[in-house]
Amino acid sequence: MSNHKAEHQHITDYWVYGLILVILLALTFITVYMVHLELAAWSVAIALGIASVKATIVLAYFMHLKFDNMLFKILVVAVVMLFVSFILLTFADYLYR
Amino acid sequence: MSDVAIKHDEHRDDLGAKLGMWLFIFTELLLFGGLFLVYAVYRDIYAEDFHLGALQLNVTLGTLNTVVLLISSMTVAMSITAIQRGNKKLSMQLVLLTVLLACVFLVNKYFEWGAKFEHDLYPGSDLVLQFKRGSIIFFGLYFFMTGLHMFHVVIGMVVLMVMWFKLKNTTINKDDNVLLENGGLYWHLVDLIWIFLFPLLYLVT
Amino acid sequence: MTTIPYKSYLEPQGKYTGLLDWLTSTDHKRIGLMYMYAIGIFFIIGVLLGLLMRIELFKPGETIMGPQTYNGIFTVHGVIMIFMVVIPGLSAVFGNLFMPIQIGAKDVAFPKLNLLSWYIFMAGAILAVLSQFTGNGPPDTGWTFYAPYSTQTGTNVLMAVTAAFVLGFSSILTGLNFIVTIHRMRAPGMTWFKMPLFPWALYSTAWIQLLATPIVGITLLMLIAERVFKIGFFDPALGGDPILFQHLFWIYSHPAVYVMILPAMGVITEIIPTFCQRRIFGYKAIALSSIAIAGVGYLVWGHHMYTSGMSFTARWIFSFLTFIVAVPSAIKVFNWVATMYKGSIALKTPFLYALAFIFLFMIGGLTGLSLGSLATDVYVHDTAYVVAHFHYIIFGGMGFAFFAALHYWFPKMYGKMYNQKIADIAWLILFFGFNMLYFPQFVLGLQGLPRRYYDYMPQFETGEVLSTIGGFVLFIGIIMMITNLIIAARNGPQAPDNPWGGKTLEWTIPSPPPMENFDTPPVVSKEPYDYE
Amino acid sequence: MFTFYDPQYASNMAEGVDAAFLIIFGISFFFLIGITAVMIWFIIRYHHKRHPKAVQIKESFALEVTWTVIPTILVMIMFYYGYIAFSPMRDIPADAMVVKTVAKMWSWEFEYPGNKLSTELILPINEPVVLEMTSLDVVHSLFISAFRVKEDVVPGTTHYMWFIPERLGNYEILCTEYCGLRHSFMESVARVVPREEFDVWLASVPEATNMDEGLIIMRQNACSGCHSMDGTKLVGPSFQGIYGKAETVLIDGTPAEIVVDSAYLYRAIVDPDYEIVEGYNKGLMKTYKGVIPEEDIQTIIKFLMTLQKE
Repeated sequence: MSNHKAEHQHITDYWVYGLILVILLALTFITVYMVHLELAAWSVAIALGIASVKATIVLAYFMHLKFDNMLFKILVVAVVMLFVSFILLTFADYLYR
Repeated sequence: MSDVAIKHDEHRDDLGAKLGMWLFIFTELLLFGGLFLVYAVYRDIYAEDFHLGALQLNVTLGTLNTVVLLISSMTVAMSITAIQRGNKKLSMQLVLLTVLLACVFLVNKYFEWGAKFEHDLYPGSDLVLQFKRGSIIFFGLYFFMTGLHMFHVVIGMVVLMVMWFKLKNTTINKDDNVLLENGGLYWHLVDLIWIFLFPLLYLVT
Repeated sequence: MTTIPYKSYLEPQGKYTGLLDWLTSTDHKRIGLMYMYAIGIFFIIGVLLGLLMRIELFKPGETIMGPQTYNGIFTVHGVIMIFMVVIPGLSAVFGNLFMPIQIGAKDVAFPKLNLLSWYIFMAGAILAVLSQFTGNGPPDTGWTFYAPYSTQTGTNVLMAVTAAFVLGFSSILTGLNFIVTIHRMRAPGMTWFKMPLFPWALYSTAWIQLLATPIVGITLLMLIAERVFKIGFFDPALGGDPILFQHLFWIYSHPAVYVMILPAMGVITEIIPTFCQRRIFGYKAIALSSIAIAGVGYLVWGHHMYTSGMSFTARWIFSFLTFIVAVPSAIKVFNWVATMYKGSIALKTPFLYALAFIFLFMIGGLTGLSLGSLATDVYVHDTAYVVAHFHYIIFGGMGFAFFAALHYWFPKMYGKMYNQKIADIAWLILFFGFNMLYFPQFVLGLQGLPRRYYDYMPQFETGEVLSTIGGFVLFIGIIMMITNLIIAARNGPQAPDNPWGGKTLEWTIPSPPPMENFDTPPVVSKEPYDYE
Repeated sequence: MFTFYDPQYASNMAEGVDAAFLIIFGISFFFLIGITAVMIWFIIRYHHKRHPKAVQIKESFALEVTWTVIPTILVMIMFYYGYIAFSPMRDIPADAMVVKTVAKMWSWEFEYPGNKLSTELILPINEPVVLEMTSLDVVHSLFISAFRVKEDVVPGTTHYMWFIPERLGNYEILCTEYCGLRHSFMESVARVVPREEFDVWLASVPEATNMDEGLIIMRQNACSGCHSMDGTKLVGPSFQGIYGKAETVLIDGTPAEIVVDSAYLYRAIVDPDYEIVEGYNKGLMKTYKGVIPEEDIQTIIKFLMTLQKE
């Protein structure tokens, strides 16, 4: 049984969080602005793409994934892939009805 | 479920506690994942109605709430830095600030939902039941998804308040702060879900 | 026998006495036993309900009950057996009892959470039982709660669905606990590939519990919302799609089959080397096939829906993936049989159950192939053939593995030995009764008898009569087995620490184990099934 | 059970399905019997009395690969046969006769070209037929076991099923998706007849024109699933001689004596749970207020008044 009391702790500086927030806010406003651009078919993809970027940033910095154990990164990727396969298989039904 | 990870016996295992929290987050993600799947299917079937439904929603309020949640995510992340540097007072203030921002979110939501109810736009109302099928589903999903998310906001606030008290009586301190990290993780989850809910519900074109 | 006196986990631990001593205990072994007693009671209720159905089906037309009662009974039988017996069965009972010991840990990672899971389980179970006696009569939807029937029927569906939701929550927490335990609490020196195969199976299972259950959770929540707020997720009159309900339901409920069968395979993998006194053949193949089954098992839910009106593309993709998932199960069977080769076989009760498991599981699995194939499934889908198939997997597989585990670990759990002769006779009766009960269902299905039928045409009578008689034989076997074990637990002779010559860690400690499991934390250097 | 020995299958789908079955069963039997025999042989041969010392054998990578690859190939063969026998079922010919099929609790209705309605499926032999199926209430499933066809009938959408009946005779139509109280009674029959006979039947004056208008409306709403016209007790009271009958009903559990009049019949249709005839259960019938137009309800009541005891 390993005790990880003395595990190296990564401490993130305040300014990093500030910067991340600025980026996230900027992305939010871009998404809202996009809606008025009438990009039709692309707008959903772009909106979801930006949301995914935002989510990745939150996961990496706010949730410390970037500095954490490798295991967590693998698991997050695996869970996302699992969810994507649920979507794909379900749409194998709905798109070809 | 933050006390999932509480374990202060002789075998303190921060990594194990964090793993437990992440696993719990996965279940939450898939819980909403199921909803996103339902959303995706009905959006595919009723693209037009979803667009018309989204026009009924208040983008300004939605954007405002997104900003509020993003800021609150930052403050809770900062509170961890604060306690890691031994600044108990600042950490407590930041947690409290996060809770306050959560309150702002809820108040905002209250006005948003309130306006919908005023216009009889709620599931099962006589008005909604006369809508086209896609719109019935859209409003159903809107209330169900934001409702479930709101429920998580409330749970998150309780968790954060627990964190605040634990900071106060130094159960969480400079050397032992995995609990606060886990509480923070939960709050980020709430934010993470909203990041997807917002464009899906408010910005459908 | 240990020379120093010790206090076993069965003895009072102070602080509280009697029942309260158990109800407040966070010890993994005690929680395991508490699950076992609860599940045992639910199992007997489920069996009795099954018998009532068998009596009703003894002859065509009304025998002992009306159709509404019958529909309620098969729903309750399904809900109890699936959500309260087979899903928690092996992992919550024997996983709790022995997984921590097998990996050399003192307890699970979060003992309090473990106890909480038990309480949540009991809360869900009580709700499920209450749903029978309150409201507008017992739910009559079948355990699958298919919409829109489940959103329209006036019976007490809401409470039963809530119960299933709560039970799912308990399952998630157990899975979470086990994953962290296996990641973080293994004894020093126990690398992943030195871990016994039962924990490996539980590890795969735990991931399914963790990642699949939320989907059914949200589905049931939507069903509740639909009934209460008229949201119309699945009601076509309000724009919903009933087939989407089936997708969501089976995204969980198919992997749930693996929640039942993977730990069963794990148990069999423990028992075979012990009674052959031989190292398991293909350790890595068995360990990795568990992971493979868990992984691919997520992607085959659509094979429950070949006739639902899914797109042709989806139908053949699901059929293809279904056939893929058959392979790792076959690998396990081959490895089990290969382990018997040049062993030194002792035909003791647990091993007999393991043999029965392999045989019945093979029948269940092989008949599953004709259900995975597109053309043949169209013919037998939703007929008695499916009923036979899944009872062979769930009862013949998971059930017999449970009995195998019970007889294997009984001496360790109670420190007492049961009468092996009576246990063997009970095994024989169970085996014959089981086949007599379920085999005719294959034939009935091929003759075209749909499932969930209250009444049937005269050409099906022979099969149904045989089946009913088999049901009673099986019941006698169950009673005999349980009575034998209860007598043994009370007055059986003292059991040695290692009655079967097992090599995993639980056989190195006294029977019954002390509260702390190990006096000194074990250090592992050898492989788990090292009989050199 | 099987028609393996009978060269004439009942439909064009049967041969492929049965062939796929035979292949899967053949392989399965081989493995079941083989593995069981090997297992029993090992138990006898290596019983500890005969073989007191076990031999510790290392794993064999070659063997693991062998018994991974061979089953994989075999299951792919099974998949292939299942696929080729199934794909014709989804390949609906354009020239097939269309029969609109409506499922409801708990009966089937078939509508032929020319609006001819029937509760039985009458089919000309050797001619393709496509069933356009929909449901009025919950999910049902249409199953004709002799034809080896089955497809769910889902409310809100239309599903298709096609086949060519190839043998004269009567075949059971059953519902295989659990649909409530009388699920096991939801049956009909497929009659495969020569073309000429079919034409005569189709040309015969449609029953519909002879029917009372009230009865037509009742048929459309599947009343007969629960209420018989011949006195048989089903889920709900029989309609036979219902008008003017004295009944004991329960209003919120309190018994009351009433005589069935048109006001009562109206209440029973729009608020069925209000008065429950003794011996029947609450909650089984939903309100038809708004489902059946007001004037149609009156037509039904007029029709019910004519149903006298025979």
